[in-house]
Amino acid sequence: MQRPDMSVAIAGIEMRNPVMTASGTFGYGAEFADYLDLESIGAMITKGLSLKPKAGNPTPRIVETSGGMLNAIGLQNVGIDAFIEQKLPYLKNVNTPVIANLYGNTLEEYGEVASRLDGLAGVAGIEVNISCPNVKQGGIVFGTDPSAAQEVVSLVKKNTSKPLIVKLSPNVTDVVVMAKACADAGADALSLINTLTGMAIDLERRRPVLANVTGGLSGPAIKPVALRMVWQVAKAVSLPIIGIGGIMTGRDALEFMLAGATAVQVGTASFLDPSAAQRIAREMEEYLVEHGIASVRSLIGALEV
Amino acid sequence: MQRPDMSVAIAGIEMRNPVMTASGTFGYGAEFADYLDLESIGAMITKGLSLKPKAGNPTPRIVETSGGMLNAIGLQNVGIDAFIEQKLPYLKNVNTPVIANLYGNTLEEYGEVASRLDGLAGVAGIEVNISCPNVKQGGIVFGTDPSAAQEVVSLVKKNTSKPLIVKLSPNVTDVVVMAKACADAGADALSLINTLTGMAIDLERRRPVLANVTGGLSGPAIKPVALRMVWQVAKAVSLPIIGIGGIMTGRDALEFMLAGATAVQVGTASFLDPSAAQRIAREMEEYLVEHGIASVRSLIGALEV
Amino acid sequence: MQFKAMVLSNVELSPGYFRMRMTAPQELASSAPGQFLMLKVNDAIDPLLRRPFGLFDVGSFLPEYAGCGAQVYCEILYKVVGKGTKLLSALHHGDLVDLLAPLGKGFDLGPAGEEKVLVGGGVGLAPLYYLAKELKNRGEKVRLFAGGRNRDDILCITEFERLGVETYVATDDGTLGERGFVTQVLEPHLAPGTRIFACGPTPMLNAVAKMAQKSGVPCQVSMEAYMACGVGACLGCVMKGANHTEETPDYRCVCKDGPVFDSFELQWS
Amino acid sequence: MQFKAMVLSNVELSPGYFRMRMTAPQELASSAPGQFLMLKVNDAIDPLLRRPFGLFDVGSFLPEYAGCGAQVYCEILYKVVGKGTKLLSALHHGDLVDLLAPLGKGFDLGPAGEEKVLVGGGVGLAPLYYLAKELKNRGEKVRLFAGGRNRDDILCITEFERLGVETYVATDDGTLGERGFVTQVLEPHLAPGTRIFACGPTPMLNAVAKMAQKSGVPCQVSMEAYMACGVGACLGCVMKGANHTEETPDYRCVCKDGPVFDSFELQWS
Ligand SMILES: Cc1cc2nc3c(=O)[nH]c(=O)nc-3n(C[C@H](O)[C@H](O)[C@H](O)COP(=O)(O)OP(=O)(O)OC[C@H]3O[C@@H](n4cnc5c(N)ncnc54)[C@H](O)[C@@H]3O)c2cc1C
Ligand SMILES: Cc1cc2nc3c(=O)[nH]c(=O)nc-3n(C[C@H](O)[C@H](O)[C@H](O)COP(=O)(O)OP(=O)(O)OC[C@H]3O[C@@H](n4cnc5c(N)ncnc54)[C@H](O)[C@@H]3O)c2cc1C
Ligand SMILES: Cc1cc2nc3c(=O)[nH]c(=O)nc-3n(C[C@H](O)[C@H](O)[C@H](O)COP(=O)(O)O)c2cc1C
Ligand SMILES: Cc1cc2nc3c(=O)[nH]c(=O)nc-3n(C[C@H](O)[C@H](O)[C@H](O)COP(=O)(O)O)c2cc1C
Ligand code: FES
Ligand code: FES
Repeated sequence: MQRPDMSVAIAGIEMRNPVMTASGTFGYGAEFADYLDLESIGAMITKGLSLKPKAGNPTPRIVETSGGMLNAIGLQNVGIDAFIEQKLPYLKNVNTPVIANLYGNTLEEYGEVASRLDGLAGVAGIEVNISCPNVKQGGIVFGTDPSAAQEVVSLVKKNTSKPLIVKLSPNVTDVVVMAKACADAGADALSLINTLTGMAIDLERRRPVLANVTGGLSGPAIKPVALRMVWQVAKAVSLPIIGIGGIMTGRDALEFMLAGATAVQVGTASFLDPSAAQRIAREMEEYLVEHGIASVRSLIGALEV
Repeated sequence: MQRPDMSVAIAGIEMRNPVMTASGTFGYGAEFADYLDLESIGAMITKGLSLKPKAGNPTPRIVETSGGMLNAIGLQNVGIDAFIEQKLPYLKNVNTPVIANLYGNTLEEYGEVASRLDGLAGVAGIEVNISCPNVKQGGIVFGTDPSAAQEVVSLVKKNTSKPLIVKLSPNVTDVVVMAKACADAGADALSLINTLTGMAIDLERRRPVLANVTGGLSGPAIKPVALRMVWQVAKAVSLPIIGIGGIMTGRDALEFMLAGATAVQVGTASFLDPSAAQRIAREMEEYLVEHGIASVRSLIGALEV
Repeated sequence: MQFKAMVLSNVELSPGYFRMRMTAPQELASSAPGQFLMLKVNDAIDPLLRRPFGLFDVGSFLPEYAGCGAQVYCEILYKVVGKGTKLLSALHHGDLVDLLAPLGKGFDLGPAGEEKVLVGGGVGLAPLYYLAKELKNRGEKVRLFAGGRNRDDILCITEFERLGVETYVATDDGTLGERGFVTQVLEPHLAPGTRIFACGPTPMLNAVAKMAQKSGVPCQVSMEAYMACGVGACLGCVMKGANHTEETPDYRCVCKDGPVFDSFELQWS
Repeated sequence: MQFKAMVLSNVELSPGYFRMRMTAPQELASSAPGQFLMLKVNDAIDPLLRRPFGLFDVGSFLPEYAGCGAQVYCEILYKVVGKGTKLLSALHHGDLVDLLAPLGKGFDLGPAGEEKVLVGGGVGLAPLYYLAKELKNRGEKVRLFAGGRNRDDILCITEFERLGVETYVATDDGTLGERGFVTQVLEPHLAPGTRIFACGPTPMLNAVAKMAQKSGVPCQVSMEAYMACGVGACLGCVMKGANHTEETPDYRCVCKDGPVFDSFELQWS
């Protein structure tokens, strides 16, 4: 049998396979170069970038929970200018699309960061994080209020000619409402989910484990919630969807595709296994071979309900 | 050292310790009598009761996920009359408060079920499930819309003289808004959280695993979300709170108390270990002994942030 | 009953099929064939839930070390299919597992003098060995019909024969016994005065139940369902009763009302 | 590098303290003392994350079985504190674990001719043995100051002495060596021409760092922090750099910029 066709495209971004690395879990790519072939994966998403460099939260910033982990990194990043100067040149030499994840502390910053990235070679698209639950001004309002989200997305859209992916928060009553608001405002694709807001307590010290008190829950624990939301949004919105949340194996990734995702992102899994993204892409391909499926695209939304 | 004082009270319901069994995970009590001493726990909550007997959802109804499980039982129950006739007599002979969990398919049914339970000996209080995510008419609207919740709670309050606990859904943008709405409508206590809505997919069959497509996620996976919500509500509302979500050990239970809970409910843990509720109460007491803490009540809300 | 059991042995009988013996408390000696146990493969939260297995055998032995009287054991026969059974297959002598047992309703052995017909598909054989042992103890005539995809799925035939059971084997590919479905081999043997006890994949049970009805032979089937509690509390494991309709639903708990049912109690497709 | 290692031995040295030897690829022979590894204790999702451990020793041995040339091993010395280390302590010869190694920045051994002063608190001793071995290989004079709460926390002193290291021990309760803090025993030995390498609980490192500054002695400390990735990607493991302020924050990654830092690089309380 011929090798199956693993390629997919998200809003014009052509990828050799559907496996992308999730923002904040893959550094700026180079950190993982010793562990996998960066040219074996579909796309890389950068750590969330802001206008100014950002120091992030005090420590502890991470804690393990049952089947998951909480993080409150606080969006520490080098800032958009340092990214362009120091990180992008390396990434340009890697033959894999790079998508810049960005956020702003204010509406205007979102626009500003987007415009700095516009026209920049080596950036295949942008992913707007309206959902980060850690920084007071940096996300939670935009991510949970449909009209605020609409404002952000419209503004970013005005400031970019690149494919625009909007990343949704799961901490909402109705994710479909948020998805539609972003679609209406001009998003070219949606990625979901970001982390669920959670908390861990140190019984002995009678204090929250995280200095930030709450953090974002990721990992296999959240997969059922993520699958549900991807399925809900895929039914309601016609944009391509990137499924994220607890993906550890090729089978997990394919389940997200059945639910309606065109591509997936691998986050926490890269901490357990730094070669996870490459392995997952390989496992997906093996599944297709075993089942005689010619193209991975035939699985998108193929769930029978 | 004297044995620590483990007793707590929720809206006038006196309990020998803070450990209650969660609705739907402990049957009608008798199922567990071989595995633990029903008189060793704080209180028992019945399976959700409706006006008429209810058959529940088609099967499969349950599936394991990473660190958790999904259920879509669909609120199968014997109905309020059969409960009173067949199940309550047994429970009356057990010297442990019994709290009836109830729900309605319509607003009126909530009122009707509550009034049938009113004045009934052997029922120490009622817990209103406004949050079950499985049955279209049976919860999700009441549980995610503050004014609908307010209506239900007000009506139930009119129809009962028993302590009224309202059980909140986690599938909302802001649980504090829901908590306040229920408090304003006359709730005497709040229990949280019910299950997070999730989904599992059978890759080979390309179908959802659950016949109902989506189900409620419970177990250790959701504990960080539950702890966060208990903490948020405890800060904002002055009612006593019952913490629920992934409690497996005495330490877990004590963490919920630090976050602001006066009592806790043990759900999924009883499936792994049918004696879980008794064990957890014992582990809590052991912790108090080891740390020289005289009363468990001194831990309620004792988190330092 | 909830108890800790020590693994005594855990042997691969055929590729992917294991037989595991564990210690058990005295009370388990009075369990009934067809009852099952729920086993927690480790004390972590992955896998989270207990796993149900039929009682393959219950008996007693005298430990070799001094100071210990006769000790009850129980056995399960299992197939490695997923995470839980994979972990189970790695357990060794001396490892501890947490058990709930005996659970559910076992087989009704029926009156003496009948011919007892046991029908097992693959690992569905598991509860039939304990049943055959009890029936032979009562001096009954017992035949076993065992089916599987290929010879690797046919287990413990010698053990059954050692009990004095007459055995018949069928495999889909003919690598052991007759080629074809076990039900084809079974059919000619059904006659008034026989009683069927069946366990295996649902399509097989379906066929057996129909055949039994046609022949007017009483038939009990042991069913499987996803389970969380095993004690009738979660209502996760229900099956449609014979009279189930959308309007007047009739669900039975496999863990509490079963796993053994009279075939006419259930709805067959 | 990511690789599967086979456990060669896993021995309890003192209550709750284990020394585990694992196979390693050739490349690990060129790791530096102070570097660490990240170990996945099983391939389940509980516990989810890898656990970091310092390299206690790296060397090579000749397996007894035929057909295999010299094989590199690495060792860790660990204390059972929680879920991960508990599972680790149950591993046996032949079990496989997944490792990332070597990670981070090791110790700068400094110029020859200095007196090297190693200070370890409890299991903080772990990376110092590999360090001592390297220093002694270079013919340096090495002293070890080991502290702990009681004698059970004092590990492998004989092993250090066998290398030719002069050892000093202090315990809080005086059950081994001098009674008191290891820093008290250390203080009189600090003088120009010495160089400190310290690993242990933060309060100890804090005291050592201050003492070193006062005496004008160069001092490297090996730090611990909660880690997810171990490769500088998640930014979970950061520590405040010396010039960190609320306004101009300066965070260092323990996994990538460390775990070994010059004491003046960090902010001490
Ligand atoms: C009453 C009863 C008796 C059984 N007796 C035996 C026996 O004697 N020998 C044997 O090999 N198997 C038996 N089974 C099936 C056995 O329980 C499953 O094969 C086993 O639980 C699979 O676990 P896993 O972790 O390897 O598979 P996974 O697929 O990883 O399990 C995931 C979940 O699905 C459940 N599950 C998967 N397959 C089944 C199934 N066929 N039936 C019920 N639940 C399932 C598991 O319990 C678990 O909750 C019995 C099942 C029941 C209900
Ligand atoms: C660079 C480095 C080197 C280390 N070297 C050693 C060593 O040689 N020997 C040794 O015994 N210990 C060492 N530790 C500490 C060791 O990593 C922890 O004791 C271990 O991770 C605890 O895991 P657990 O599952 O038993 O504990 P749990 O408390 O159940 O772990 C929960 C989580 O907290 C993290 N954690 C808990 N304690 C620590 C800690 N002290 N430092 C960092 N993370 C922690 C775990 O990694 C895990 O993610 C080192 C830590 C670091 C950062
Ligand atoms: C340590 C860490 C840092 C993260 N940082 C970001 C970020 O900067 N921007 C963002 O949009 N998402 C961020 N995320 C969320 C992930 O991209 C992803 O949405 C989430 O972790 C769920 O996927 P997973 O379960 O596969 O990890 C972060 C997640 C983790 C664990
Ligand atoms: C099988 C099952 C059935 C449940 N049925 C009900 C119910 O009838 N009414 C209700 O209010 N909650 C019900 N719940 C929710 C639990 O009471 C509890 O809120 C939830 O499981 C979270 O707690 P846990 O993580 O300890 O299980 C059910 C949960 C499970 C797992
Ligand atoms: S498994 Fe819970 S009712 Fe049967
Ligand atoms: S552990 Fe991830 S950056 Fe250090």
